Amino acid sequence: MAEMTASPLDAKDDGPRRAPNPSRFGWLRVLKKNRKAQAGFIIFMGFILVAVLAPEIARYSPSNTNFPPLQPPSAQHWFGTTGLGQDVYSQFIWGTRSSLIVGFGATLISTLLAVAIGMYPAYWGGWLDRVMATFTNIFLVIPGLPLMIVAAAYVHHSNTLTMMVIIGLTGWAGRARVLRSQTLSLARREFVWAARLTGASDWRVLVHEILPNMLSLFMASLLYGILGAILAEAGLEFLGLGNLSGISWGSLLYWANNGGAVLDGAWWWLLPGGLGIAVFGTSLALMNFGLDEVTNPRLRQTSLASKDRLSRAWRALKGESPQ
Amino acid sequence: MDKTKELLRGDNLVVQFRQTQGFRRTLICPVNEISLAVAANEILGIVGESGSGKTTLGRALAGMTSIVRGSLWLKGQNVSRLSRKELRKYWSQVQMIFQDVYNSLNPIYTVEQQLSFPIQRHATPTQSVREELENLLQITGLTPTAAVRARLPHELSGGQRQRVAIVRALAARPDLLIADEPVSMLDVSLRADILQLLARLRNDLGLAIVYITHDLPSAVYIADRILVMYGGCLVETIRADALIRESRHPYTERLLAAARFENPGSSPFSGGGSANSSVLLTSYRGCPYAPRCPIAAQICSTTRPSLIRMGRDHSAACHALSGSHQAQSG
Amino acid sequence: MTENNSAILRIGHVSVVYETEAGLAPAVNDVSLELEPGRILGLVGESGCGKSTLAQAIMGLLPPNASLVEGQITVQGRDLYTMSEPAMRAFRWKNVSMVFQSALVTLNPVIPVGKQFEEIFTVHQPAMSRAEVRRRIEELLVLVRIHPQHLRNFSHELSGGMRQRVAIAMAIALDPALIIMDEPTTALDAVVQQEILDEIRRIQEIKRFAVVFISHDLRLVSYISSEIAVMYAGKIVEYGPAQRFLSEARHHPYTQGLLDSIPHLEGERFTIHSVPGSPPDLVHLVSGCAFHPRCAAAHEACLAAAPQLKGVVDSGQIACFDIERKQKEEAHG
Amino acid sequence: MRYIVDRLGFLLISAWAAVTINFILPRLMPGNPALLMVSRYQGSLSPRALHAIKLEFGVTSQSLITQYGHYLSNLLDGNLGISLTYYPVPVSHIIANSLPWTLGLAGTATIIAAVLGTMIGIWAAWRRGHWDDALLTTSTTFTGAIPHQFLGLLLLFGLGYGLHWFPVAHAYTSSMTPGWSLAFMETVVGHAFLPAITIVVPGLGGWLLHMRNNMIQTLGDDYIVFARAKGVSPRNLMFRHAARNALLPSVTNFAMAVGFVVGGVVLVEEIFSYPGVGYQLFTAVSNEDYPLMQGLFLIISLSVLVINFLVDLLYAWLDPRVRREGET
Repeated sequence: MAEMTASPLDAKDDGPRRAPNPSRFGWLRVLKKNRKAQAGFIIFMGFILVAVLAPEIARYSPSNTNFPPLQPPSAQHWFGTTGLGQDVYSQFIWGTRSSLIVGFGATLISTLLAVAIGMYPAYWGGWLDRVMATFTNIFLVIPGLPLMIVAAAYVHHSNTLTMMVIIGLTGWAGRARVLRSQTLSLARREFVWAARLTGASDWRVLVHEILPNMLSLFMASLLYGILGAILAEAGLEFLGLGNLSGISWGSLLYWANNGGAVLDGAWWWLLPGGLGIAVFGTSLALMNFGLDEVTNPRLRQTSLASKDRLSRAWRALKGESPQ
Repeated sequence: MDKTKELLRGDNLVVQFRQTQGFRRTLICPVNEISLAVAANEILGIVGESGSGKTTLGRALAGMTSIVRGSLWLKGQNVSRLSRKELRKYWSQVQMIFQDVYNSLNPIYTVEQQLSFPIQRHATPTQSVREELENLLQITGLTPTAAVRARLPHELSGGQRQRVAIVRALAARPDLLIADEPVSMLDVSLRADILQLLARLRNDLGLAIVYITHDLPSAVYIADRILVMYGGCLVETIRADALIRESRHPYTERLLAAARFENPGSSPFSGGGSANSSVLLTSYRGCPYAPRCPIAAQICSTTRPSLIRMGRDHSAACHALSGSHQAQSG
Repeated sequence: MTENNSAILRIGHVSVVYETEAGLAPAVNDVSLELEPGRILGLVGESGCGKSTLAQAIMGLLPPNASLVEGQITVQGRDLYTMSEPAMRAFRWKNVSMVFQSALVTLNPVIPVGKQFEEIFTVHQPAMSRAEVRRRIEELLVLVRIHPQHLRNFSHELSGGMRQRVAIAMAIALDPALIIMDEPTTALDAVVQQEILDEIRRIQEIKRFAVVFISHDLRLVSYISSEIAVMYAGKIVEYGPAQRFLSEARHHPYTQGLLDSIPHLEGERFTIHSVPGSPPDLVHLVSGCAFHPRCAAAHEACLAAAPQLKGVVDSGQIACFDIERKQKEEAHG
Repeated sequence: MRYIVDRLGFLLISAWAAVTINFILPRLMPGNPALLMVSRYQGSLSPRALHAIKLEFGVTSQSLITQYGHYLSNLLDGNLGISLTYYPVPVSHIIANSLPWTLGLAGTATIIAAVLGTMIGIWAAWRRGHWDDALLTTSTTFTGAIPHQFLGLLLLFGLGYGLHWFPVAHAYTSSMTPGWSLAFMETVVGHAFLPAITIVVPGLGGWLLHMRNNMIQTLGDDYIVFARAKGVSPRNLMFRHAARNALLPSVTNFAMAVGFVVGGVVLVEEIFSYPGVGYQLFTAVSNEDYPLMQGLFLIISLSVLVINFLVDLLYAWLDPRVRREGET
C-alpha cells in the first residue's frame, strides 16, 4: 500500500489554526441555519410519514387487480392504473414503505460493517489496520452493482431481508474509508492523547472523544449510504432480481418496463416509482449540503462584504459609542 | 545530580521510525542513544530546533512512543516496555501537556466536562470532584471559576486553554510533567504567565518538569538544567545558570548568538541552514552538527563524538573539545 | 504625523471592518502611518491586533468578508482602491510586493518553484524572452544564496529557510519600492530565523526598498527596523524610532508589557512578567482605550474616551492618557 | 517509482480478490445454486459439458483447495467456460464481442460526465453565491438522485418512441455491416446517444459538487492569495492555480465514480438492448447462465481495476508530492 509513514518531525506548526467547529450537535444546528437542509428535511420527513402511514393513506390494496387496466389518472385512481389493473397510487404508497425499509435496513448493516472495518482497526493501528484498509480499498474498486447482481442471482428468490443483506454487505466500503481517515486524523490529535494519558480506556476514547467529533461527517456518509442503498434496491428490482411479489419503487419501475408502459404511453405508470427515488434522494442530498458546511467551514456562505453596507454599519457603530 | 532524588532516568534511549525512500525503507533515528535523568522537583529544559528529536524524546519519556533500545527507569523501576495496563499506571505519575492549544482540548466539551473524568479517576474517595476541580482551577488561575467551568474551548484564549490542559494533567497528581513547547503557540504577552505557573507548580506541588522548547532564553529562564539536542543526539548538557558563560558546544554557541541576533557569518550557498534530515538516518556515523558546523574537521563527518565531562553537571559532545579534533585537522 | 511628500506609503485614517457571525469586527481602527523610501517600519502586535489585516489592506488583498470602510492608502502616491482591477494587478508586485509568513503554504504545491517564479515576469514583463527571464531569476537566486538548480524543485522539497529565501527573491524580482513582510521568519528555527533576518538586511542595503516588517516579536523587530509602530486592538498605541524600544524610554503600558514578557539572555537571573488579562474582543470592544481592562494605570479618563497618538519627549508618539498626565506633571515641575 | 509498484501490487491483490469472490460466491450460498442450474439444463447439454460445469461450481467431491487450483489454472488459460444460453459458444467469445461496446459507451460517458461536471463545478465555485451557482447545484442535486433506469425509460419514452429522434435499441442499424466507415460510425454515435445521456446526467452532479467544494476550499488557500498578489489574472488563477489542486481529490474519487457508472451501464444496456457486457449480464442472470455471469463479472471487475490503476498513475502525474516521493 502507498501508506506513507508520517514523519514524526513535522510536529512544528506554522501558527495558530482556526479552531475546529465546536459543537457536538453541529449536524443538527444545520437545520436551523441552512435553507436547503431545511427543505431537504421537510421532504424527508414527508416520505417517512407516508411510509409510516401507508395502511391509512393507501386507497386500495396495492395487489388488487380488479380495476380496468391502463387507466390514466382520475378521481378514482389518482395515479391511474397498471397494465394488470392495479392502483398505481396505492402501489406508490406501499412502495415507499418497503423501499425505505430496505434502504434503511441495508444502510444499518453497511454502517455496522463500516464502523467495524473502518473505524475500529484505524484506532488500534498496526497490521490489522493495514489489512483492513487494503480490504476496504479492494471492495471500493470492485464495482458494486454487478457484485450485487451476481450475489442476488445466486440467491434466486430474494425477500426483503436478503435484499438488505446483499446491499448492506456490498455497500460499506465507501463509508469505511471515510470513517477510517477521520479516525486516523482524530486519533492523532492532542486531546485524544491527553484523554489516554488521564487514564481513559480505549473504549472510552473511541466513544467519548473520537466518535462525537465525527458525527457530522458520519451523518453525511449515512445520507449517501441510504441513497445508494435505495438506488441499488431499485436496480436489482429492475433486473428482476428483487422481491417480485413485494411492491417497492424499484418493482414499480420493473413492472412498468416489463408491462410495456413505454410502448403504451402509460406515463403515469412510469413516473411515480422513479420520481419517488429521485425526490427522496434529493432530500437526502439537500440535507447533506448543510452537513458539508459544518464539516468544511470554508463552504459556509460568507456574505461578500459590500463596502457601502459595511461603511454604513461602521459609522452607525461609531456613532453609538462615545468618542 | 543527587542520585537519591532521581525520579526518571533514561539510559541510552533510542527511538527509530521507518521512512520510505525510493525502493528502500530507511530508518531514521530522532532519539539516538540519549541518556538523561530528571530529579524530583527539578525543571529540566530540552532545547533544540525542529527536527532535533526533542518532541520525540518527550513523547518517549511520556510513554507515548515506544523505545527501540535503552531503558527507562521511574523511581528505580524499569518502565521501558509497559503493557497497556501498566502504561495507565505510569500515566498517573507522568503527565504531558502539548504545544497545540487548539487541538489539546476536545472541542465539543465544556471545561467542566473535559476535567471531570480525569479528576474523578484520580480522586481519593473522600474528595468531591467539584471541590477538587474548584481547587485546581484556583491553583492555575482560571478565575472566575464558575464562568470558566461552563466555557467551551473555542470561548477560551490560548493561555486559558493551556491552563485547562495543565489542570487536566495535574488531576492525575503526577510527579513529573512533560511540557512540550507549552507556550510557543501563545501570544508573547501571555507566555510569561504560563511559564511562571509552571515554576510555581514545581515549588508548590513538588512537581518535576521537563520543559521542551526551541526557545533557548525561555529554557534558561525556567529550567535548572538544560539539555541541548541536535539531529537526534544530545550535544550538550549544562546547568541553566552556567549556560551563557560556560557552554562549549558550537551548536549551543550558535543558538546563543541567534538569540542575541548576532551572526557569525554564513556561507555563500547556505542550504537554508535547516537541519539536514540525512543526519538522522541510522546509517549516518558522524557528528550530526558536522554539515553546519563552522569548525568541523575530517573526523566530525565520520565519527560521532561522545559526551565529555566538562565540569559539574556539564558535558558536551564535540571532537573539538577532546584531543581528537586537533590531531585530525591540525 | 506631519505631511510629507516624499513618503512612499501613506496610510491615512484607515479602518478595516470584518463581518463575522458574531458581528462587526474592526480589525484596523483609524490607523495613520507614513513610510519614507528605504526605511524599515516594524509593525508589532499580537494575534488579532490587526497588523496582518493592515498588510492585506496595503496590498489590496483583503478577504471577501472584510472591507476598507474609511481612510485612504497610497503607495507611491497612487490609491489602489480607485484603480481598475487590471490596473491594480499591474501595479501590485511591480510597486509593492509581499513576503508571507510561510512559503510552504504560499507556494503552489503542484507547480515547480521555477515556474511560479517565471509567472511574475510573464505577467508583468511579457516582452522578456524566456532566456532573459531565466537569467534574471538566476541572478535573483544567487542574491538570496540559493543555488539555481532548485528551480526545478517543488516547494515541499525545499527546507523552510530555502523557501523563505525564494520568497524574498520573488518579492524583489521587479524591484518594487515597497515590500510588505508578514511574519517572514516566525515559522523558522531560531538560527535560520536570524540568518534570514540578516539576508533581508543585506539585500535591503543593496536594493534600498522600503519595508513594512510585521511581527509579534518586539525584540526581533527592533533589531531590524528603523521605525516601529505597536498595534493593539486595531489601533497604533506607540510609534517611534526603533532605538527607543531597546532603551529604557517611556513606553505605552502595553509596549512595556511586551518588553517585560520576553526572556533575555542578558543579566544573571531576570524576571519576566506577562500582560494581565486576555486579548481584546474586537466584536465587543470596550469603550475608551481598548487596553484599559488590562492596564494597571487605567483611570476614569481611559474608560471615557480613546487616547490619540501624541508626541512625547524622546521622539516617540504614544496614545495613553496616563503618559500624557505624567508628561504634563513633569512639564509643570 | 515506489508509488507505481505499490499501485501495481494493489492491482494484483484486488484482481486476485475479484477472482476469489467469483470462486467463493456460488459455494457460499445455501442450497448450492449451481445444482438448480444443472438440473435445469439437464438434457440440453452433453454429459461432458455438464460435468465440466459441475466441477466449475463445486458440485463435486473434490476438496476446495483442489477446486480452487483447477479454477485458477483454467483462468490462466483464458478459459472462462462455456455459455449455457448460447451453447456451445465459449464465454470468452461473448465477452470479446460485447466488451468493446461497453468500454466505448461507458468510457465516453464517464469522460463526458467527468469533464463536463468538473468544468461546471469550477464555474459554480467561481460564481459562488450567485443565482447560477444556486441553480446549478440544486438542479444537479436532483439529477444526481435520478435512477439510471428511470431516466433511460423517460428518454426512451420521450425522444425514442415519442418523438422518434433517436433509435430505441441496439448499437447500430442492423442492416449495416460493422466497419470503420463514416456511415457506420454515424449510426453507432446515433445509437449511443440516448444511453450515453442516461449515464452522463445522473453522474454530473457528483463531479460538479465535488469540484465546486474543492475549488472553494482551494480558493481559500494561501497560495491563491500569493498568486493574486503576483498579478495573476482571475482566469489563470482559476485554471492554472486552483483547478489543478482542486482536481486532485476528484481524481482519488474516481474509483467510486467508475463503480457508479458501471452499475448504470448494466441497467442502461438492458433498457436500450445495447449489446455490451451489461446486457449480456442481464441475459445471463435471467437465464441462470452462471458461467457467463461469472465471466462477465470478472471482466467487468478487472476492467474497473485496470482503469483505476491508470487513474492512479494520472494522479501521480498531477501531484508531484506523490510522484517525487522517493526520488530524492
